Amino acid sequence: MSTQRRTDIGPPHYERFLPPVIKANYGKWKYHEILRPGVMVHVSETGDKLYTVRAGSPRLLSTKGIRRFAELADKYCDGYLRFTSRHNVEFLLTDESKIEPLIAELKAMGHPVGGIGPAISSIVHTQGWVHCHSAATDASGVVKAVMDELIEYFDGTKPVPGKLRIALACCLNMCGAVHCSDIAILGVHRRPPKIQHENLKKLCEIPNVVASCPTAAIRPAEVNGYPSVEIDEDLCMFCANCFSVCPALPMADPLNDGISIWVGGKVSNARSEPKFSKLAIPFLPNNPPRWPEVTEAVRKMVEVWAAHARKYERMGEFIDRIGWPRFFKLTGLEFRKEHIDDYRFAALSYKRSAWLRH
Amino acid sequence: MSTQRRTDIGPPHYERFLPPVIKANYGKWKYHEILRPGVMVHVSETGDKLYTVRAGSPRLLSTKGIRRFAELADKYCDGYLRFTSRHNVEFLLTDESKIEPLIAELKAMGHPVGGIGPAISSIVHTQGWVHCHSAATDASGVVKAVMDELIEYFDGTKPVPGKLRIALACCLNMCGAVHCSDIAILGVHRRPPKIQHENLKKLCEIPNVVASCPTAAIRPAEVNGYPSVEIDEDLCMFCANCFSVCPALPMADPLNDGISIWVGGKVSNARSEPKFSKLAIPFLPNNPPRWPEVTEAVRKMVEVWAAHARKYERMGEFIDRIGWPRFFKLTGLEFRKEHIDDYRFAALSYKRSAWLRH
Amino acid sequence: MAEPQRNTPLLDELKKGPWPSFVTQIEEMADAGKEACDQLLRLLERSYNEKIGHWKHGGIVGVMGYGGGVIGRYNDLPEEFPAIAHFHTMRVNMPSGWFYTSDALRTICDIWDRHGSGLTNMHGSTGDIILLGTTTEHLEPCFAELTANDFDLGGSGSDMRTPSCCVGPARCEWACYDTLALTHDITNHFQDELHRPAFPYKFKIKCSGCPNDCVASIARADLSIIGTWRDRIRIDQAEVRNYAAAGLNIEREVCGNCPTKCIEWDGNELKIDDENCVRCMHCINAMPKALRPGVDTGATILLGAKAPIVEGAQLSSVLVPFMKIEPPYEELYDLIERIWDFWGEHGKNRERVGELMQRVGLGNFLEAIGVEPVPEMVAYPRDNPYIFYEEYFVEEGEEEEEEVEA
Amino acid sequence: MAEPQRNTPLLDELKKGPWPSFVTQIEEMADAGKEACDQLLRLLERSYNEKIGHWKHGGIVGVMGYGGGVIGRYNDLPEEFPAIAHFHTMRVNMPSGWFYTSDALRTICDIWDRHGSGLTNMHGSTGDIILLGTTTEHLEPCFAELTANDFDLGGSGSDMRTPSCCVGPARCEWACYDTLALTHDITNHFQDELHRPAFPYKFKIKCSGCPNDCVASIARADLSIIGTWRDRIRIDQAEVRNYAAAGLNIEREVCGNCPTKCIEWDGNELKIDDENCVRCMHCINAMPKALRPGVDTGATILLGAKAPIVEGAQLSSVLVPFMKIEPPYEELYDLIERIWDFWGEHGKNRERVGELMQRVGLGNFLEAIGVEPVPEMVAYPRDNPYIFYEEYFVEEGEEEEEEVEA
Ligand code: SRM
Ligand code: SRM
Ligand code: SRM
Ligand code: SRM
Ligand code: SF4
Ligand code: SF4
Ligand code: SF4
Ligand code: SF4
Ligand code: SF4
Ligand code: SF4
Ligand code: SF4
Ligand code: SF4
Repeated sequence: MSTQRRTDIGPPHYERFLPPVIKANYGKWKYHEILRPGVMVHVSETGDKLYTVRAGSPRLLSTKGIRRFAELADKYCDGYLRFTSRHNVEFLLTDESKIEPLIAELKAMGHPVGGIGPAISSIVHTQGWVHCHSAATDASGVVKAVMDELIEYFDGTKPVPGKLRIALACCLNMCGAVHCSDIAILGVHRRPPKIQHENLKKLCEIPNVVASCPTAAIRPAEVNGYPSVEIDEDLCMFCANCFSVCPALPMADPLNDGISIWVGGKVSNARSEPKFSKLAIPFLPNNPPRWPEVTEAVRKMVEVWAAHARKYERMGEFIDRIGWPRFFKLTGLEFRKEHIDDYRFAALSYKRSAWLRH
Repeated sequence: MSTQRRTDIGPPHYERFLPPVIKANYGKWKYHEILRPGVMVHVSETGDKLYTVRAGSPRLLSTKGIRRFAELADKYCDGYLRFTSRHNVEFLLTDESKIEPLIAELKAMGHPVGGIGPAISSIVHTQGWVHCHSAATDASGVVKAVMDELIEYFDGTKPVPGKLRIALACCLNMCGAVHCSDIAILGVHRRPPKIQHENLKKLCEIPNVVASCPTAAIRPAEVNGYPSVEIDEDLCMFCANCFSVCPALPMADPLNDGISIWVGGKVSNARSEPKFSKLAIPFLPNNPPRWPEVTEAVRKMVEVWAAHARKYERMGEFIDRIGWPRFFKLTGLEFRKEHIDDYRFAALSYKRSAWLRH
Repeated sequence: MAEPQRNTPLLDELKKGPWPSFVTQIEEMADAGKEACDQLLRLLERSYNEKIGHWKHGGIVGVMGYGGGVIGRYNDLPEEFPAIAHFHTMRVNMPSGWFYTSDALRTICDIWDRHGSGLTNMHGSTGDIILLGTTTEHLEPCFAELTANDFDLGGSGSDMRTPSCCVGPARCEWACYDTLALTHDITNHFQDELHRPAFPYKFKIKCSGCPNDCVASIARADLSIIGTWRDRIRIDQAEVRNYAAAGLNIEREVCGNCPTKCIEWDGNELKIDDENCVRCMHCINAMPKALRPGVDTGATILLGAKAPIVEGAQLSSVLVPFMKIEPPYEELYDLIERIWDFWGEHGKNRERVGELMQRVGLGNFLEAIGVEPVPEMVAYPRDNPYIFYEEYFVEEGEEEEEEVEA
Repeated sequence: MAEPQRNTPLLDELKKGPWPSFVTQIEEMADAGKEACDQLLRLLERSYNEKIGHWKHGGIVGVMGYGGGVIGRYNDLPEEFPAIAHFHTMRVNMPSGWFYTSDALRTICDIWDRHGSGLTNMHGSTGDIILLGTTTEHLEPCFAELTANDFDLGGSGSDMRTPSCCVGPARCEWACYDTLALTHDITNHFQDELHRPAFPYKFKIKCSGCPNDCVASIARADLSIIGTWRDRIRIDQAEVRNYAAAGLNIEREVCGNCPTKCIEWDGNELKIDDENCVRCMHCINAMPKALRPGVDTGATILLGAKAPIVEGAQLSSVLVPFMKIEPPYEELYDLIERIWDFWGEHGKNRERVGELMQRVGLGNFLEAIGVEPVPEMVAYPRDNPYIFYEEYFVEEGEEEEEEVEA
């Protein structure tokens, strides 16, 4: 063992992990075709072919689970595999005849194959109650419940018009980057922070706490003879930024935490420019272990989209075409005050034309 | 003469001024046709026809000028005429044979006939140096110079793809409502107010003055032992709101006042939603009596639009289709820091996609 | 002539050219002996030379009992230009739709020749007849003569401004409600609000008969009343075919420009999916002989447009997607009054109603004026998660009550 | 087993159903003797019952010499759940494109079985290999083993975060630059910035090979590097006809979805007006066998995306419309350093670079980092008249100098 401590070496070079077919055809791919749900082939200018089989993963993997993937890779594709930007696992084959047996084995292990092309892929998500201090809901549990509900849209049993990307974040920090997803599931706190005056004086710097609040709801105050803060609850919009800088201002609250649903965001530049997701449902309760209100709401939106959208049309493009009022009608959602923006750019979200469907 | 003072009687009832053909066909019009530049016919469900001849007016009319219109109306249409929302005058005829002689007489008097349909109509404008204390440029003079330049687009000599609406306002108050015009000519001050400390103490309430500044550039200060204000010139964006509430803060300045040009706004809901005009040229000098830099800039933009836009396409729709970079290229305009928004909704004006023409 | 010779070479330039000249208009009054006009020309020539205006802030002048309708104006060189030392304008409320008879115009001219400069704007950009330039002592007699002839002053200052409207059913086949009647009625119904400024700032109303919005109401009126229809566009298929025969490329120029692509043309029949039509007017504009708005007509009510000072320009936004517009207009007036009440109470000095709406948020604003939120009011729902949930639950046993209004 | 029996009925529900279950993954580690996993399950069950999490703010823990890469985590019931009283995560920098061999994965598993819970995320949403749950004393030895096997930590805190990229030229025919090479190079070039937080806040870089943006860089990276091309889309007309023959409605589904309507299909030949093509990718996506990006490729550089905290979410916006992306990437690194310099000097604590850009204004920001403004940077020029003209003239004789910097 070296006594010299190694640091700043960066990640291992990716070339070490590329299968020979990729090394030989790097940058020379010519086109691809989707062969069946979850399976595609990339064809090179050289004529070489690379088969990809994509399988769903819970993302939270044990080393045992990873080892199982490694074994499958050894068995079917010389040990080469990768993960996708949405946490799926991909096996990289050159031998077409191994596709079917690999799929069979994956399915047997409980890993559905799919998510390629027009389909619903895995849910990008976050830590939730498994690891984060900030969570207003769980992550993995909600994801599991929703994916169970939508499995047929992942594995190709039910066709859809285009890609549909779901993301989940367990608090407004939005680590799941839900702000540009076709459907976003977002944990929300709805009660202003409960001030732990005792802890606050030990753990937090009052000027920082005061400065952290974007709505200036927090003011310095003396409590029981000690310096602390007070909060104008009318001004709180539950961003939890104060909690991020001061642990003595917990936001989590079983009675008030829950989930909001957002729709119509996208990232790609295809056809329409990237867009933010917009509020569909301000609040649904946390109802573990299966969050039925949430799965039901998501399913309903997916169904409306699947039934009415045109080929290629992402959720947001579909809504732009039919208009928000009609989307609310089709999905049976209620439009409430909460849907009307009142933050910085709110004015631009008002309907500033006479374009209306009557 | 009555001794009872009449007040609050409101305007005379419009019915008193409607020609018989309108009274008979009020609300029954079926369609219209443009017969030639500046002339249209409206046909009623009853079969009745109403001919309209539209002529340009300087808007600033003397009673002599108005009496001349009245005489023409007597001669050709039983005394019935109206003005339009863009200050043109319209003669309302039932006898088709009188159209030509009326036009001939109008032209002889120096009133061009046109502005109907796809055409440039008169310029909605304001007071300028003729009457207002706030003006950064003249109104009527610039309008006259520009319309002289564009006359062929008014009278139909040169065809255009759609309507083009020009407006002028002599200061940021925008009485000409230039904020939604295809081309907007806007007088701008570019020097912070010069404080008249002597007058200020007499004429203005300091707290009001301080509060009037949207950028908080104005602070109370003691000057020569008297209360007055001081201005942080770096923060001034020349809105003149302080001057509106306090005459002792004049903005007008011969060296720095001038004109900015804005493009691509519209009001109608046709095809695309109403939009604001966007900055094309941050500054052109005041160069009376004919403002050649301004007329030249406007002409150039009109020419580019007339040459490249598709049928019906308003200036803003045309630019949306070809993209702003191309519009700048075609018109030879320079893109500068000033074009980049830095006010409230600036962030939404940044190009937030990879959609680029290279 | 004892007066110094008028010498206005710069202005003289503006008498040339094809567009009718305002200089000529002023000059003929000057030549006819209106001293004010002569001095105005010379003052203006000076402005053209110096590139600066010579008018000062107006003081408070007006007619008895009215708080608006007159704009006071003084020049800053009164010694040199005494005839226009005072040069106030009077805003005279025009008739709906700017219709006149030659007699009515001559009546105004007669009065103004007697009491003012003889110069006007036909019209001001709010719509008034602008009588341009008189002195304080002429205001009251001029007003008396105007009212004697059934003309009254329009608005200025922090009041309801003179409402205006498009030509509407008087000459336009697309008018979805009677813009002239409504405008006349509003103006009379709210005479007090028009003449006695008591609002936080100005309030403008403009009435357009259809979404073409020929009075630019969506850009220039605090309250924009824009005609529309709820049923189907009326189609005369034979006339559509005539347009096609006459060379109109219906596929490209009509269907291709429909924002929701809800029209189809198969070369023989035009089909409109009216459920998806957003009433933009384009197809109707393009084929006026063949298409017409439906018959179940009314208006969309929008609120908040204004010029930029000081929070930035605004377009009006939808407040009521569809309202029937019929006398006695109770629903509309009731709405207007609720808006004024809230604005009167909560608007800051010089805060337009649209700015107030933005400041308190559309949601709160609706609540305050008693209007239910509907998705038609927004282009899109909020995209940020900063929701002010207004209530929260507390555990039993916590100090607070069960459901707290935060 | 001296331990109380695990009783997790709610979590057990989540072992059912077709989607692979995270509960199963945790459980098998618990069953294999990982006490931390057992306690994690029980703690989680408690959260499911109580509807609240049980984790506290992390303290500052890490490996020697690094300021990031480890997220400290403690539970709030340490007595009851001592095995996860500490439960820190280690963020391990993944290889570009998330490619692995089975051996490499097993190496990581071996290390993590020795030093942690045996739980991971493959991957975190920034892209790291997340090793989920260990105690403070294991951090350093785990790190030593990782580096011995050529793995290093990724970012956390106010540093450059682990850059990530799409699969790019390794498997995608549309990659307009080598996303894997660039990502690897950036990561190594800026090791110090990755490991030693010295910025005002986090800084993320994501590299997508084309405008499909398969790593969501425009939404989730402060610096988004999105491949594109300057020349013409390559067309194989025979393959276009094949798509048509196979039933693709090219007119409607390809041309009809082109945002600038710059493609035409006459049933035989596909024509693209490349001057008006905005490189949206749709036509290429729809017909991958027939169409390909051009050959003069590079990338658009965009800046500023972030989640909402605290000034609202942002998408990145164009900074450099087109840049060639080739080693040694000098132009890019130089740009990045100028951005960091300005941000480092002027950014407030916890202010993302995109927020800084908004706060000072894009125009000033460009000036500060030495980039010329071009119209490609805006969706539209300003629509408000509040221009900060930076200089004004003064008369000769006035106190100030001729041309003053205001
Ligand atoms: C493997 C992966 C990249 C990676 O490095 O991991 C990838 C791979 C491909 N993407 Fe992607 N995309 C991947 C994430 C994304 C993302 C990011 C995300 O989802 O968070 C996006 C942006 C999504 C969005 O807009 O919100 C994305 C938007 C696209 C698009 C544009 C789709 C659209 O219509 O908007 C295409 C084109 C298409 O599918 O026609 C595309 C096309 C492709 C192609 C066909 C590219 C190619 O020729 O190889 C690849 C397989 C297609 C597929 O999955 O349907 N890829 N792709 C990612 C797979 C994620 C997964 O497991 O599901
Ligand atoms: C007379 C007038 C109303 C009035 O009460 O005074 C009027 C009258 C008509 N307008 Fe208008 N519009 C009038 C100001 C406007 C304005 C307001 C303005 O310019 O400030 C607009 C909004 C302009 C904008 O969007 O910035 C306006 C947008 C339209 C449109 C939509 C044009 C478009 O393509 O965007 C139409 C439809 C058309 O022309 O096809 C229209 C159509 C018409 C029709 C054809 C309606 C009809 O069937 O009678 C009338 C004559 C057509 C014409 O002038 O070309 N009118 N029209 C106004 C004449 C102004 C003038 O002297 O030029
Ligand atoms: C006469 C007129 C211009 C014209 O030549 O047509 C005019 C003239 C003045 N306007 Fe205006 N405005 C006139 C229509 C408008 C319009 C257009 C409209 O009404 O459709 C607007 C834009 C729409 C709006 O209301 O926002 C307009 C927006 C302003 C503003 C900015 C208001 C804002 O909220 O941004 C001011 C500033 C103020 O109120 O202090 C203003 C202020 C003024 C004052 C009173 C100057 C002042 O600051 O005290 C001007 C008196 C000039 C003079 O010496 O006669 N004027 N003003 C128009 C009224 C004539 C009429 O009654 O028919
Ligand atoms: C682990 C991870 C979620 C996951 O399960 O995948 C994560 C977890 C945390 N994020 Fe995150 N973020 C993670 C990706 C993201 C992303 C997505 C991305 O990078 O593409 C975002 C949105 C993009 C962005 O950066 O804006 C994100 C936006 C935030 C924010 C809000 C930042 C903002 O400017 O709005 C915070 C709050 C903060 O920094 O104080 C945050 C803070 C946190 C903290 C450190 C909680 C905190 O306030 O201290 C979380 C630690 C959880 C834990 O206990 O492990 N995390 N975070 C992701 C990192 C894994 C990895 O390295 O691969
Ligand atoms: S979204 Fe919030 S709760 Fe979830 S991992 Fe990120 S910071 Fe933690
Ligand atoms: S949660 Fe946000 S808005 Fe509420 S007090 Fe804390 S920082 Fe302020
Ligand atoms: S735009 Fe300005 S200068 Fe012109 S009339 Fe209106 S307030 Fe006066
Ligand atoms: S002009 Fe406007 S920005 Fe400048 S000092 Fe006056 S109020 Fe302030
Ligand atoms: S707004 Fe409509 S109804 Fe009124 S004149 Fe214009 S086109 Fe006709
Ligand atoms: S009115 Fe406009 S939206 Fe409606 S069918 Fe005609 S073009 Fe389409
Ligand atoms: S971003 Fe483009 S280059 Fe990269 S994987 Fe996706 S489609 Fe391929
Ligand atoms: S890439 Fe997009 S913009 Fe360019 S031609 Fe294809 S569809 Fe049109």
